[in-house]
Amino acid sequence: MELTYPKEAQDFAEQIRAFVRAELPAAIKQKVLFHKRISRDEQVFWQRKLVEHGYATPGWSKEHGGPGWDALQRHVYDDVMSEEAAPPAIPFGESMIAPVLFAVGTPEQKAHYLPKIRTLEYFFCQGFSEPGAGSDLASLKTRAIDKGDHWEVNGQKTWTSLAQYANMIFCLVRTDTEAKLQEGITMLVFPMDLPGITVRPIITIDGGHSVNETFFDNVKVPKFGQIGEPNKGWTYAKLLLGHERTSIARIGQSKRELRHLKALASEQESDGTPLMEQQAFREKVAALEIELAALEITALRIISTAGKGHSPGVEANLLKIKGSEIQQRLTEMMLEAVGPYGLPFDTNKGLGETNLPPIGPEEAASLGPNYLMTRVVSIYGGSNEIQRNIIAKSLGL
Amino acid sequence: MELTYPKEAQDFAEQIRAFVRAELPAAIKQKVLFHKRISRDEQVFWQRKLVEHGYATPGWSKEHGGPGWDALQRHVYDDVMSEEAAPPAIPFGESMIAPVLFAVGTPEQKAHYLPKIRTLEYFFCQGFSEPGAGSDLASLKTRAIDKGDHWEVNGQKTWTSLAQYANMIFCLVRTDTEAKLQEGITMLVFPMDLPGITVRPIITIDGGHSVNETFFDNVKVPKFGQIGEPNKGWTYAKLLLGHERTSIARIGQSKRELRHLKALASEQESDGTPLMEQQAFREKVAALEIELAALEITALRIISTAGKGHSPGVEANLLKIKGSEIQQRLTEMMLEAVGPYGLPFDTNKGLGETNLPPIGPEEAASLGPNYLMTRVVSIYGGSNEIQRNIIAKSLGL
Amino acid sequence: MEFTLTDTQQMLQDTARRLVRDRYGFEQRKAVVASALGYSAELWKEYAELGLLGLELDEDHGGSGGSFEDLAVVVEAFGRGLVVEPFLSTVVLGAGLVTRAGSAAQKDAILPKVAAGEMKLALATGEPKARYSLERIETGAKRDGDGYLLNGHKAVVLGADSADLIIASARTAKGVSLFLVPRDAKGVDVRTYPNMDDRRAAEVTFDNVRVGADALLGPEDGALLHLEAAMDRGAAAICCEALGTMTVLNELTLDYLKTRTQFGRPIGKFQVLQHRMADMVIAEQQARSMVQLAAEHANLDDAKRRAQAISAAKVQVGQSAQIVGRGAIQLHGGIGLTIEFVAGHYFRRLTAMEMMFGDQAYHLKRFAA
Amino acid sequence: MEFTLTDTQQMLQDTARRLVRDRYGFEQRKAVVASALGYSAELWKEYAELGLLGLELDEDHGGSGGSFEDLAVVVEAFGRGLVVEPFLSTVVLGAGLVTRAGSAAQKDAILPKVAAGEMKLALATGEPKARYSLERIETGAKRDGDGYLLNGHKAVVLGADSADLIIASARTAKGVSLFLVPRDAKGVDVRTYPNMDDRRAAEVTFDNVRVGADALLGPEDGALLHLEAAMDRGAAAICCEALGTMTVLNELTLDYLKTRTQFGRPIGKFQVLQHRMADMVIAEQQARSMVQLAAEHANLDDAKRRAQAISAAKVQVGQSAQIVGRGAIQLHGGIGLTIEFVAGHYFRRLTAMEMMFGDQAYHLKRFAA
Repeated sequence: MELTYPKEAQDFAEQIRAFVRAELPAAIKQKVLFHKRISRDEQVFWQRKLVEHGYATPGWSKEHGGPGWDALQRHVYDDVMSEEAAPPAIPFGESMIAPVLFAVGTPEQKAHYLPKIRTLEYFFCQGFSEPGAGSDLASLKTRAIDKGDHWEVNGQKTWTSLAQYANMIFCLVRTDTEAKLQEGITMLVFPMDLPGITVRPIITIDGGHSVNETFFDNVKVPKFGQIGEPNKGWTYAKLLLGHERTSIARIGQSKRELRHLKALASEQESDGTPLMEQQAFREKVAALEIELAALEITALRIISTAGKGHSPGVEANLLKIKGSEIQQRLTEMMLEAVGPYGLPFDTNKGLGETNLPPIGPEEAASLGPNYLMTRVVSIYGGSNEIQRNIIAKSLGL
Repeated sequence: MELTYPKEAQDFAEQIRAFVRAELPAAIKQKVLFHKRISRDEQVFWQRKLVEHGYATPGWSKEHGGPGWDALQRHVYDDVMSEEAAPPAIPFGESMIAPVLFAVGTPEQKAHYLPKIRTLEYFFCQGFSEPGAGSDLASLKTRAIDKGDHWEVNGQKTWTSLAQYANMIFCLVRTDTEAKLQEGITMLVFPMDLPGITVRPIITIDGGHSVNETFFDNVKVPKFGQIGEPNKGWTYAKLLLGHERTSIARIGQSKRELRHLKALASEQESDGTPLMEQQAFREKVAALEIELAALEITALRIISTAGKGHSPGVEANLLKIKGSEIQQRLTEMMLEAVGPYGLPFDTNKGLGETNLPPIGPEEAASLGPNYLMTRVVSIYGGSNEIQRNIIAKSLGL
Repeated sequence: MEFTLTDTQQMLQDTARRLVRDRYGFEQRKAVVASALGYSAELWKEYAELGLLGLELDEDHGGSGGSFEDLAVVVEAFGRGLVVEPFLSTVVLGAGLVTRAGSAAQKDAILPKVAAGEMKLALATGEPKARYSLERIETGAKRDGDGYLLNGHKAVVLGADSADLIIASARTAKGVSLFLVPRDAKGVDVRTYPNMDDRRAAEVTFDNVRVGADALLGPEDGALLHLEAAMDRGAAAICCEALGTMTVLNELTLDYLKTRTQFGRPIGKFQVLQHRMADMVIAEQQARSMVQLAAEHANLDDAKRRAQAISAAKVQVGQSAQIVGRGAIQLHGGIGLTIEFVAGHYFRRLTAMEMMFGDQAYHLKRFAA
Repeated sequence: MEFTLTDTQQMLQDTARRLVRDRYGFEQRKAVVASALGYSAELWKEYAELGLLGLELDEDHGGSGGSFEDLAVVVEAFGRGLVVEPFLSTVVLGAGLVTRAGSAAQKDAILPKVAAGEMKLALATGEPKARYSLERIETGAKRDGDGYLLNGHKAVVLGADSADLIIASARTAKGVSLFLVPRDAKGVDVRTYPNMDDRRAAEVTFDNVRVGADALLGPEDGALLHLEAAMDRGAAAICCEALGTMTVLNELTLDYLKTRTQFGRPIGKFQVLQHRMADMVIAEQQARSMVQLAAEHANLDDAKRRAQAISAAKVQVGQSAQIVGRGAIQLHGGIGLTIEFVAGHYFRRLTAMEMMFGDQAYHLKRFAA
């Protein structure tokens, strides 16, 4: 079911739609639709297009070089972009470190970083998790010692997404080992080509390479890269993760995937009729569609009542939990839809690296890997268990 | 689906079936089928029949006056009794306090209590829970003080099922207030007509009266009623609750209810065809049937491998958890099956106390109350949360 | 979509909530339910005086010309208090149907009295074999001179006990028609009983009940569209009401988790219970969103879009009500199942609402159609 | 039902488990999977020597006349080690079908070689549009002199890469028939790929493949009953295998909960994770029960009762596999999704098994039919 937007929002949507349809190369669109990996070049290419037409960094105010849209416009933007299968923006720069810079960056830092983030000249990755610090992020051990004009960093980060593409990283590092865990952490930003940084790929069970281990061996980080005050990094990280949780619901993407699922199930035959005509499957899709509609309205409701005394904490956690559950259910049902053709697992094909003809329906190739990797959405960005802990806490439990 | 028993077990089943069909009055059978309350007189009548034909106290060894059946026979007995809608035995005497007496009762206690339990001349109720001691049973406060030839009991029990029918109670009472919680508890057995005992009904949201509050005001309990050693009551209670948990799965009952559900759904029309012919409903029933079959085989498996080094703890908890979940799903679906006729809530009708013609299909009247009260099966006998805690503990977590 | 209350709505909410708080305490409600009438005539008069009964009606008919969204605010508040007065049958179903399908004369005769609290209505559509269908009915209306003769059995008719006028659906020559039947007409039998949620309903039988030509409400043979609209309004109202009910039940449960102690601490300190409570709050939020959708679509003329929105809402609200209702009972333990404690009554109403105007299976099928 | 292992079964279990433990470690398996062949020819020879390939076959054909329950014990152990050798395609499907439908000559020609590890088989039934149906196939076999000409496309044929002989279903004049097609026959094309669980499968196309009259396996036009029996055996074997896989995955997860620390304690101290683990163990136990049922019914001649038992088992095992698989990944966190850690491989196999021989939806519908 489609929700109706107010007239102005509809016009806005049409304007964005027209832009994407005119500018997005079919090959990139196809990759997004078929869950294939977008290359660094393609990502940068698209970002430049967005910049050129004033559609980049939708969450940024005009002051920082963004379009200064309100929350509904941002929602509509995300909705249309997802519907049209534009590559999702890389969040690390524009949606994660940028808001921290807005809040506590120096004028010099803002002037230096923000324009380059906007164009993706600075392609960021995130250095938070460590082998021993997952859900318990505050127990991180990567150490930074104040050397006057620079911080000397030693340690190891893990799950650094797209570190192989990135030329910049923001990191949480321990700068005070005496203080309480949360109070001895500093946030640093620095280039990935500093001497002493090593990136080692982590291959995941979909056969893909999107995460890495990142090692720091006496890396000298100039003081310019220190964000806000030393030992306040935990506060900044919470600010940043709050941002991640709302966008992580991926409502627009799920709406696109739902359409994709319906199309797929209409093409697949089961007992001589399209799978989509089978009552049991149809009702499973319907149940999911209803839950997604409820989530979208919830998101719109949060947008509309933000700052009116409601508790945005619980609501952001809710979006993360339900959003991730819906994403997972969609991948489950898409895999179910293709039946035995979900089995072939030519990891090269799945990731769009070769040009052999597909095995089975073209859409099928990526659905297995996609199902497997989408288990991560209830783990990353604060696991769903952590999200429920937070909700319980804000309920006073 | 029906599982097949070995030949001897089949013969055994037929023998029991023939007995029940010959002896069980239609009016009582109808009450069981329609979830109506069995009166005290009916319960006693049926128990006497069982005694007369050698079918009473199926879990008791010959030594104690029982039939001395093996575990498979007991399973078959329960299966057939449930299928034929015989009234379930009152567990408090024969399945709860009796096993404790077997284990730690004096010869005099056994000689006195067991025969009367067997005939239901002693109709027991259970005095465990207290207003402040539910899941945390060990925190119970009902106090008993040693007065030489008797214990003097003061305090309050709650959720005393069928106390209004009972003439005997077994109780956990605190006899040492200095010791650790679990180590200051004693188990007592005594008549309900002792001076100082007051029973106050608790009416539940089905409109029924099956539980009570029981108050003790200077009740003098003769020492003969003390079970085992003083301050060891907790150990005996655990033994007793372990027995409850396996029978609490109510597999036979659920099998009967599943048949009932199918019959009901075959009579109910939806869009001009029987509800049972609607694919969605049919598959929901099928899913439940499969889960129940799995549970029955699990129970048979536990029976067959008992004492062979497996951990019966986890398995009893499993039976309780899945058994109660299945019971609840059955009541949900039966209520769903009758549609709007689940709404009328004439509590008199629901409990079989009047003789007015029913509103809607006769089966419908009890389904609302039955749904509501069956929520209790995941609460009582150690809530399902407690059961999972126990499983986790036995897994070493 | 509009997520903030208008000034009128804010006022209505304050009024209705205050009323529920002051006049619908546990003991007060118990007395009302136990009374011979089964509802409070006094409160009904107050609802009229406060303008709640005519909220949606034209000013010409003694109403204030409000929207369904205005009504929704009141119904949600009523859900918070488990109000038992026949608001749903009279205002949402009955008056809504007369407004939509009635002739000018019928409107003039009925609506001002409804607004003034002087007439109560009931809608009799269900039948023993109809389940949730509006079409599969056997009650018949035969032409009889210039009037009709009605025969049949209507099942679980909400508010029939208190209604002055029953709107009954019946088969006519080529379809289904609606008739206004005075409750005291000859041949009308009303067997009253309480529903699970303490509201009253009845089995209504028509035995050669004669009504005049002016009893026909809307076109002969053409009632189905109107009936569908009425049932969608009913389902939407139930969604609003369920939201109020589950909100309070969540409050009760949260409070219980904080105050009940076991193992030396509030049970709300146990992580498993915390997460279950979190899921109950999420369920409430998801329901709230769909209630919004339902309220906006309840009076829509586009039957297809309306049906989709209402069915989606009823499925989500039903789902949420189960998560909240069953969760609340589990977290309360035994106390939640006793008649002397408030939570069980909220659970009963949520359970009842699932069976009203189509259950989840019905609406999921309708949505997917 | 028989819940205790016979002496033979106990011995088989010991043998198979020891083999898996000693020869199928994580690194050993990785090497096998990465090899050109995609399985270990050496191990295949060992299976033959240990009598595992001929377990169910007559002694006349080099087997030991065991039951499906004997086989089940081996397959479960293979599931514990994620064994990739084409046991399922050769022994369970291929040899099972030849035993059931083959002529004496065919049995003599094929079965002793299978038992000796000298011949591998594959069953080609699925097609691009067939989904899980055995009937809705388009591959055709036309009479051609005293033989047949085969044309068509078989999808996701397990073990076709390694098979010497492919048993293919094809439409004949009045029904479906089975044919023995040498993999190297002219016109046979085999495009091999790994499945999600590292076992290999292939798209097999027949382009005017000529086979003789002796290639017909079982009656012309009458293969469906045999095919159904074979697929039920396959589904039953998958259930056994999944049980082994989920048992180990539960062991891995339990171990992880005890050793991984966060917030200063093992994560297994968190109640929510404890309860999830409890549910995973319950799911394993429920699966174990249904595997028993499936193994007992796998070779039953009564097709209706067999189908019911197998479908019930496949639904329960599928359900359990999802609870265990998804739970294991969630409890492991990111590490469970990396290729260098063992848990993710178990998850992949459980995921793959859902899609083999009918998924839950397929079997639930079949059970309810």
